[in-house]
Amino acid sequence: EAETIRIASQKTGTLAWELAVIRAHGLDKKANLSIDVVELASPEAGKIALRAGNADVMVSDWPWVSRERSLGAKLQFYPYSSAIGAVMVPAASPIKTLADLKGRKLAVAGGAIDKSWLLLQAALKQDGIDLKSQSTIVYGAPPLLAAKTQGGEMDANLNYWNFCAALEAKGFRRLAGMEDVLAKLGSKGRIAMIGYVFDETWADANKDAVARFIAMTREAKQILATSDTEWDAIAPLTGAPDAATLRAYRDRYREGIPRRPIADEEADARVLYRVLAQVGGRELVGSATELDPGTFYQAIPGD
Amino acid sequence: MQLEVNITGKSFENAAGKRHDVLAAINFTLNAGEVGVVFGPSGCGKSTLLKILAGLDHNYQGRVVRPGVRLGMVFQEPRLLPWRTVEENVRLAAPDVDEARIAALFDVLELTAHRHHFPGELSLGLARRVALARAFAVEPNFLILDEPLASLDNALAGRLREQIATLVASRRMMTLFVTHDLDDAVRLGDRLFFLSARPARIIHVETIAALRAKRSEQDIADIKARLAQLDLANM
Amino acid sequence: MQLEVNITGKSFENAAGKRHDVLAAINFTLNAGEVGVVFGPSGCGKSTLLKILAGLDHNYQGRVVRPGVRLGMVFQEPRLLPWRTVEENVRLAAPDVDEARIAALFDVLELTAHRHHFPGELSLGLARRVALARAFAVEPNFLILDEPLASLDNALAGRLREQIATLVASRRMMTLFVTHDLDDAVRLGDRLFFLSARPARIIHVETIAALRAKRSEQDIADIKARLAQLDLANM
Amino acid sequence: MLRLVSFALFIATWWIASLLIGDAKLPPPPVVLAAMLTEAKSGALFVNLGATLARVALAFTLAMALGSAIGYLMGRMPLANRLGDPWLILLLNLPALVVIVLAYIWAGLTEVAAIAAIAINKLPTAVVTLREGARALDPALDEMATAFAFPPARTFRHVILPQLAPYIAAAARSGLSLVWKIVLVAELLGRPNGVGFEIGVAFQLFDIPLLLAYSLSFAAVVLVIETLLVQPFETRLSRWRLRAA
Amino acid sequence: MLRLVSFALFIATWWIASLLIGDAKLPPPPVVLAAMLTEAKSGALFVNLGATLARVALAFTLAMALGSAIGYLMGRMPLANRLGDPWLILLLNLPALVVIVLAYIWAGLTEVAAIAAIAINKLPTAVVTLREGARALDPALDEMATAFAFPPARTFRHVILPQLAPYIAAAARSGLSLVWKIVLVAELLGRPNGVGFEIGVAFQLFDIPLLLAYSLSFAAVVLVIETLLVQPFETRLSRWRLRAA
Ligand SMILES: Nc1ncnc2c1ncn2[C@@H]1O[C@H](COP(=O)(O)OP(=O)(O)OP(=O)(O)O)[C@@H](O)[C@H]1O
Ligand SMILES: Nc1ncnc2c1ncn2[C@@H]1O[C@H](COP(=O)(O)OP(=O)(O)OP(=O)(O)O)[C@@H](O)[C@H]1O
Ligand SMILES: [Mg+2]
Ligand SMILES: [Mg+2]
Repeated sequence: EAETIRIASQKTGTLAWELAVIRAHGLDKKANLSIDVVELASPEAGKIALRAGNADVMVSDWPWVSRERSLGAKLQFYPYSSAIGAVMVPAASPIKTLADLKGRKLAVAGGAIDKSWLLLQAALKQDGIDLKSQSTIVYGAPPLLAAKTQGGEMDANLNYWNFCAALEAKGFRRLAGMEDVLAKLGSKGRIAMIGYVFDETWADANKDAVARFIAMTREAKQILATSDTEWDAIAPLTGAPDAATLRAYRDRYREGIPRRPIADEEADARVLYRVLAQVGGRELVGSATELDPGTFYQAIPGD
Repeated sequence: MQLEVNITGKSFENAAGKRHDVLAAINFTLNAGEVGVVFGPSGCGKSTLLKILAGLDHNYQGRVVRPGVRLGMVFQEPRLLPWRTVEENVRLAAPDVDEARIAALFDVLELTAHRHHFPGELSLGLARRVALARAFAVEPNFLILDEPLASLDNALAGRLREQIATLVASRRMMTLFVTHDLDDAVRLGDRLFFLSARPARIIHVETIAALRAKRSEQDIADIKARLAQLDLANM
Repeated sequence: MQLEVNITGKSFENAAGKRHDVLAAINFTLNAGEVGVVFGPSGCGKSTLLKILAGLDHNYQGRVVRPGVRLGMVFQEPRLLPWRTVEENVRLAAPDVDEARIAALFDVLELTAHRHHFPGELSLGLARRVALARAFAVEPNFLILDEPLASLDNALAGRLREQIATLVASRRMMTLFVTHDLDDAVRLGDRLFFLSARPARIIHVETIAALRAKRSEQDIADIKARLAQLDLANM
Repeated sequence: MLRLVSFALFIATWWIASLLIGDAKLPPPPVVLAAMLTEAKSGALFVNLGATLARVALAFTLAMALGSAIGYLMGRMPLANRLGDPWLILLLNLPALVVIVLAYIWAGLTEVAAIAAIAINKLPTAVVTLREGARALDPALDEMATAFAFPPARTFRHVILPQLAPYIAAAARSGLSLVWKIVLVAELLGRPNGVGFEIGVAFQLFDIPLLLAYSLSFAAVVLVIETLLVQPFETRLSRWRLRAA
Repeated sequence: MLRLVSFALFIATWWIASLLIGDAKLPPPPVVLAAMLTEAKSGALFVNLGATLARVALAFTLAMALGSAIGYLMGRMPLANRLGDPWLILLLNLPALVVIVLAYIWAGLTEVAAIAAIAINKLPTAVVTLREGARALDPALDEMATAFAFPPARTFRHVILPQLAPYIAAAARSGLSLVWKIVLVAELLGRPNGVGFEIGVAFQLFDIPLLLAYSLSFAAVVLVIETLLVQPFETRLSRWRLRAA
């Protein structure tokens, strides 16, 4: 009897790609799981699904999980991807380093509390640059800002990795990925900001199923990491308009597959949490100043 | 079946909040088969009185006992439903009326050509006639008419007067009507209530003993002459 | 200043799309200082005619030449603005009227107590008087009255008749009014137009030579008697 | 006829605008039509349109019925109005997003929650409009109905309803458009299909032709319903109004 | 007085509901109040409320003025109506998201684009409501105004406007609520401040108390404006209506 796991997935998100691979290769049957996909159209919808009890697993970031824990909702996090935002500029742009962003018009996707944006601010603060006040910041919806950047209305765009990949394919230059500033902020490696999020009690009750689920997704990631033909199969899902974009998606996706031990992830998270708390303030992290100790899910064998 | 009226007062509060006395003491009774006529200066409170008697206004001092009867009413304005045709207006008030009766009514009231017109397509006189048709069609036991013959030409008014007389004679019903025409009052009424200016009270009651059908032109002229001599300022 | 009327036809199309002829040929002229009276059976087209003459309806066959004059009009219904007080209703139509004139008008029409009332708080007779006050207040050169004295008591109606006569005498204005009361017509009119049933045409014109102010009760009775002899079915 | 001309004019304006502004900013009609056809061929257009229409129909009916009843009561009974008014204003001014999120959290990501949330968003605007209508009712006709002892049902149908008709028409038209705006948010946040879902996807992919294809398909459906059903019905109902001379 | 009772009732209902459903699904009043106070102390509440109110006021005024004028014309002139109607239906049924996205694409991520987009969303509902109002105008009063040679301004102010008043009231109330729903989307998609922006943030964090704090603050502002300004004004304007006997 296969156990059922309900996953909230954004139709255009990378999770949907992996799920397609899982289905195509029958990985779910192999893991003796029945995967129930709750398909949704916007990133925030997953949180509703989890809170409403319509999904067991969704994808979000650990700062949010820690915040929720401090407010009483015992959620847990397991790394899913280290792909993270990047700053894109037009190929011919005079902007060569992040410090050059000073005095420019920078479009920031995801609003004032976007993780990449907070990291960028923290990094530049060390160089004595207060980007928020020293340049023109335009907040907006990610797809809209990507289009605006492409239209030449912005000097630079800090956006989610998939929109950056699309811009890259259009000939934009990757000024810096946020993974590049992590070291400067005290992180030992490329941390996975994004992960599976689920309820602690649910996970405790379904330890074995969770372990099989994680193993299954790793397998799917492995397939996507090694097989190029697999990408042609999922191409329609990505919405990539051309081969170049698909290639950019593929490369960035592969880079983002997390491979570090969970303990390392958690250690880095603890460091970065303090940084984020400092820049993002109360709004982002709530009253807690330290990463909530139970944030990371530790019960996967071999981690 | 009898209408007992013991009103001690009625006043309105206007938009500015000031009190406006309309009726003072009004006491009378009216029996089935009788026609009462209310006669009084413009604005004295006649329509207000009729509305109280019709049970449309309960906000007065005093007491009115009216038997639970079928009411037919002609308001001072036609009050037709603009979105229903002439015929529909009549049939909505009198759902049980049969085709023959409607046809007869429309014939007397010269409405046959307008049966399927909407009220907005009627002249005021036509609309008032529809209101009359509606009140007659319900076959009332209690008929209230607020200036039923205003805005009609004399020939038609004469015929309608006869029609009302026939109706009253054919059924033992109570009838109460307002008019400014002494001639109408004397020809149709059994008891004439003369009201004072606002706040209205009854200043004279004239009871006509002669049966309606038997009143000669001479009787009528006599009564009119006598009433003219009383100092009822408002005839 | 003269009104020339040459209407050859007027018809309405009703909601069902059927044509409804209302006016046939109507030809007459009316001079300044003259009072024309329109007399005809209910629903024959009198109000329709008045609306055409007032320039409110241009959709007819024929031609009407009317001097560009100040018009005062009393519709068959009061047509007051329900959201404006009695005084505001008059002043909106006659912004230049002075306080003394308004006070005098309200006095004659017995409206003084109702100056600040809204139309919904008036009796029909009161509302009709406000409509009269409005028409008089504009100091018109052309006065159109559609049954101005209906729904008023006889005493008041008599006084208003005199008021209209005074007004007409004081200014050389054209006046046209509709009535169903032969007495009113003969007392006030210079020329009486008798209309047929719908579609209306003029079946008789009675010109009264005697000056209005000099008509004795005897003259009036004579004219009425003569008119009664003519077979004008609709008096 | 005139409607066709007007429609042609619209297409022409759009086309010219897209030529002036550039394809990227406003795709021309054929491109959008192509997107529409692709979706139609795959059947996705009809599935999504059907799902959304079903939700719209349900939520709209619910909100109109309930909203009209409440609005009528509030317009006629001053007490009900004074009690209900603060609630009404609150409900009017709650963001759609908040209502939808709360509904989903309480009732799960279910069809019932979505429809209830949409109906709750629309409800107060119907109340507000019908309340004005009920306040403007003519007391003279009411008296007439009482005098002739009309039973309540007859009074309602023949005396009240025709007076409320223009208010109902206004509430229905603007209400349909509101429901349609909100169903999209509801679908975006918690339904796995429908036009709102597809528009969300199209927005994430920034596929403007697809965005327009779905939006205009719905508008077209409403246009057809209006032309073939609502307007002839309205014309019939308002026959009694005098045409201007 | 009654309003206060009604308000207290609302708070009580909310509190009890939150006790029954659980804090996580519906935060009780004190929690939301605390969130409100925190935001108020930092000043953020007022800055955002101010920004949103300014946008709402501008877009609302624009849409009401233009919408009323167009609606009036369409109600009075059958030709204008037949020409404009398909456009109207189209505009009514364009999703807010699409209009806002297109406006941002064409006019940049500017204040002007945001306000224009909001106004365009609200415009057609005002048109639809005022059109019904214009259709229901009484021709008898029009004739009266013509007979007495009222100049156009006087006719408009004293004859037309009072007849349109209930329709304007309905359009304004439901319109304000629509504008408020849409300004949030506009701020969410492309403005750096405002209640919508904050609600977006609260939504990303899934911070329900904060979400409610901002929503209810705005509703409270509207409630105060209604109670102190709009309703006394309305009462004055409708003095002429007869109270039911
Ligand atoms: N708007 C309209 N549409 C269709 N028919 C109309 C319209 N207005 C008036 N009529 C018809 O025209 C005829 C004449 O109407 P009009 O109002 O002129 O009569 P009238 O002579 O003034 O009658 P009354 O003495 O009853 O006031 C009537 O038969 C009426 O049904
Ligand atoms: N709803 C109301 N509010 C305030 N005052 C009113 C109201 N209805 C009537 N009145 C006043 O009551 C008085 C009597 O009105 P009513 O309609 O009974 O008069 P009436 O005798 O029928 O006059 P008419 O012969 O002119 O029809 C009038 O002075 C009028 O101003
Ligand atoms: Mg009366
Ligand atoms: Mg007439």
